[in-house]
Amino acid sequence: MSYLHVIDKDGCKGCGLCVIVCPKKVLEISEQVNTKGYFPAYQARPEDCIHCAMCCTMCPDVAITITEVAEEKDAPESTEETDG
Amino acid sequence: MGKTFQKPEALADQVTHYCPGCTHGVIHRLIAEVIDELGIRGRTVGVAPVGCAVLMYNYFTFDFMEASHGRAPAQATGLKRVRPDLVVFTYQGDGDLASIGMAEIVHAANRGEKFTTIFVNNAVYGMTGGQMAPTTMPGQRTTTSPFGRKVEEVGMPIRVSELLASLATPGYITRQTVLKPKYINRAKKAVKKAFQYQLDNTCFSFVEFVSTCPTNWGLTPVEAIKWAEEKMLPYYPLGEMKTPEEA
Amino acid sequence: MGKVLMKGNEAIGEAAIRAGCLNYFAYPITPQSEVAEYLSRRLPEAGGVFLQGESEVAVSYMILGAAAVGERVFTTSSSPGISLMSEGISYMVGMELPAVFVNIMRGGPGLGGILPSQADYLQATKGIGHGDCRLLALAPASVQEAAEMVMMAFPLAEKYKNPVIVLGDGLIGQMMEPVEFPDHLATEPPNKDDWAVNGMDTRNSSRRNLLRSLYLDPEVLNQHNLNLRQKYERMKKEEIRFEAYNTETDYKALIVSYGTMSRVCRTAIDQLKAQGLEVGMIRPQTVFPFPEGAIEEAAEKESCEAVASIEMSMGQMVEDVQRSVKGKRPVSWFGKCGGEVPTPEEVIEFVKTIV
Amino acid sequence: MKTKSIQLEGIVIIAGNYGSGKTEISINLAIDRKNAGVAVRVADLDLVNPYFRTREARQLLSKLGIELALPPDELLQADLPILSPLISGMIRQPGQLALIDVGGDDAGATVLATLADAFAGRDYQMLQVVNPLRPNSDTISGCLNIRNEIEAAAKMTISGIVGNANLIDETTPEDIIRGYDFVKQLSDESGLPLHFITASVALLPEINLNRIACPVLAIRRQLVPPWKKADKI
Repeated sequence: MSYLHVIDKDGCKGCGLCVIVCPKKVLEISEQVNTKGYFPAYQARPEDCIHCAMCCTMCPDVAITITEVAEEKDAPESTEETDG
Repeated sequence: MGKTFQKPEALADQVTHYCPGCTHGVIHRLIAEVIDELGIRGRTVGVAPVGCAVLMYNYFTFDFMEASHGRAPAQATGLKRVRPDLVVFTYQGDGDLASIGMAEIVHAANRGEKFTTIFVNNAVYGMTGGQMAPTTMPGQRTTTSPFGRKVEEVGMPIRVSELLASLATPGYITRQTVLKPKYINRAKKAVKKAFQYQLDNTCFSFVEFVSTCPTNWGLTPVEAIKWAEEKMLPYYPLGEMKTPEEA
Repeated sequence: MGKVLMKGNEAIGEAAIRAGCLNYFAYPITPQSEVAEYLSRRLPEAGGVFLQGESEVAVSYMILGAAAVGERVFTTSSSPGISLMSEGISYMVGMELPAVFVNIMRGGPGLGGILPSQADYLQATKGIGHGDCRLLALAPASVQEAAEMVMMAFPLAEKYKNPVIVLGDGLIGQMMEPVEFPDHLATEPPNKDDWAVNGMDTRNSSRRNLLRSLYLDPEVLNQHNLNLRQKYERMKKEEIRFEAYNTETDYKALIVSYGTMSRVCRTAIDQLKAQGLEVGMIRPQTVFPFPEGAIEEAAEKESCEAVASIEMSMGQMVEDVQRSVKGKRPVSWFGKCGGEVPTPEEVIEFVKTIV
Repeated sequence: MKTKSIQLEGIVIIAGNYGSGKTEISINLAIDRKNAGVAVRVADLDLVNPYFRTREARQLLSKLGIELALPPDELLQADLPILSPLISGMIRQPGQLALIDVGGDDAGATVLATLADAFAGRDYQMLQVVNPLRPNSDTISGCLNIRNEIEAAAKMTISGIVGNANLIDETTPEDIIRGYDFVKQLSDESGLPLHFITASVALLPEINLNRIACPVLAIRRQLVPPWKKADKI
């Protein structure tokens, strides 16, 4: 089973609450602004992500989703939509 | 062990107007998840308050209406009395519920109205610009208590859950928070329980949330979480104040 | 059911039930508490909802909530209570919700007294709530008419998606008169599925409904108010009701009077006729919209020398009468507002001073 | 033909449902008995109605020499349940005839229970006024139900019936006869004596009094709206 962790870059307000709750310190705040003017969170170290969904649980903006993907090849497993 | 996580159907695909780090968004999501899980979206009516959540109806995908400041419990009473088959909840902040609407919430709870109230307590008026609320902490600075809340002048903050729990009418009264994931998971269970009591026509149900307001508190979102945990939680203890089974 | 003897307040309660309204929320206040007492027994047996709220403020929102799901609902109160309800009324106008409010007026300002008065005229017709807020206002002059107007108020409220107020004075509520209810009354409320927040399942729809009065965009709010204004203008075209009395004669004076006061004026007109002085009367049955055209026309009659607004208030309706007469005849005011209803003799004496 | 004379003495409580006509009857009965040479006292014990109470006729009654127990003048129009001490005094010393006009329904009769000490050990009669043209008292069972509610609230017993069929100005002679038959039946079924019925002075000549076995109290209406004149006494 593999999972797709996506941060909706333009839905993120960069509050940083996901960053502090991540048990694996995967997330950081980007230096690049999104279309709303916020600096969104991104997965700085996606390879450490254990898909525990702590970040999703904490995010006040439902900007982080994790979906299950078919386990064919190497599914893109990180923040394609962000600038990470 | 991985988990999936997606936006609930009851939540609209909208970016909220809330400030970064505002926990309204988390509480909204919990309500939406519970409504999805209980399969009640088609018969739920939300009553939005006056306050920061005044536009919350934009963020849900079921019937909604506004209330005027503090009157949501009276409005929900009217809705629920004439259509007991609907699932009705009010969503109110501390200025709305604990100040201007204190009479309405106390009487609705005391009548045992079969609706659910979500009470978001962040110790300050958000919408009108950071004024002192009935729940503002002693010494806390606000735009109308620039030298800090003076207890000798305006009394101690009101603990609404304890106050409502003192009513003899059976009810479900609990205080929760969403400051950290561990609290959030517990809070969701409480919200679900509250709606379940309504569905079973058991009692009035009330979930208070100790929440944050980074913008009006003048703190970063992360600092605000810390402040709420350190300053508010000792005064506003979490847990069930009352269940209908006790009565 | 033939004629029965009923107190105005009882007839109002019964009329609502017969109009198909089975939802009533109220807060006690003299001189209309009998409505609540009557309905607290009658509604449970009719399978309806009766609830005594904690205040008139709360009651106005219980009404709003019940109206929001598309159910017929009404309340009754008296002057100070209506002031408290005016907040909810404004929200209902803003949200375009139908409901019926009955004001059995007592003396004011403040607590005033408990005896009859018509001093809430301006409040009902011009200033019921904040914002551009108007209500269709029906003014009964007998127990029978009070019952009929309560019954017609529900379809009118639904037609305009706007609250309707029935403006009675204390005497209308307290006196006993024979009343007969028409056999078939309850009309089906129109389909409300395009606006009521009655749950998507109820409507079998995937589209959710939203009720609000908040419009932050000034253009949108302006348009909303223009729409409301159009409704008020339509009321003026379609809903004006009045009764003319003794206007077929060559009257020398024209009285404009409504409610209880008009009953006294009627007696005065009969007595003046016996004394050889003809006086006509226009009795507004709707005080908003106001029968200005009828009053103007009646005032223009050649024999008519003067117009008088006779009211149990200190000169409120007289402003509308002056506006209607457009300076074509002198308009004067006579009235009392302490709870004592002017007597026919006092009216006669006054009329003689203006002709 | 002359109607039979009403026989009532001591404490007489006039009770009944809202709007049954208790006050108009109290006033007219007081005058009728006074004219018959009886010393009459009247107590206004209506604490539930704001308008149309015995106190509205206070000038007329005092002019006729009828003693009144009312709240103090300055509180006559108050929306307050004022229980004058004169009333318990009147119960303790009723004289020849003391009429007590209570408010309507069980709500109006509740105040009698407060006066239990004054009533203790004293004889009284409590009459239920019935207007069959009122909702709730248009059936025998409705009247018996009202009787039970009043008795429970007052903690006292109803001892007789007064028939008061009327639609005010729209009353017809047939209404009076039908109303009489109704209260007669109520009397038969309840075992309570029918003390008298009423008819307005204007209607009396049109009524076949041979048809009526009980006394008929002629009503000269005193509680009228401001656009009407009270009947001359």
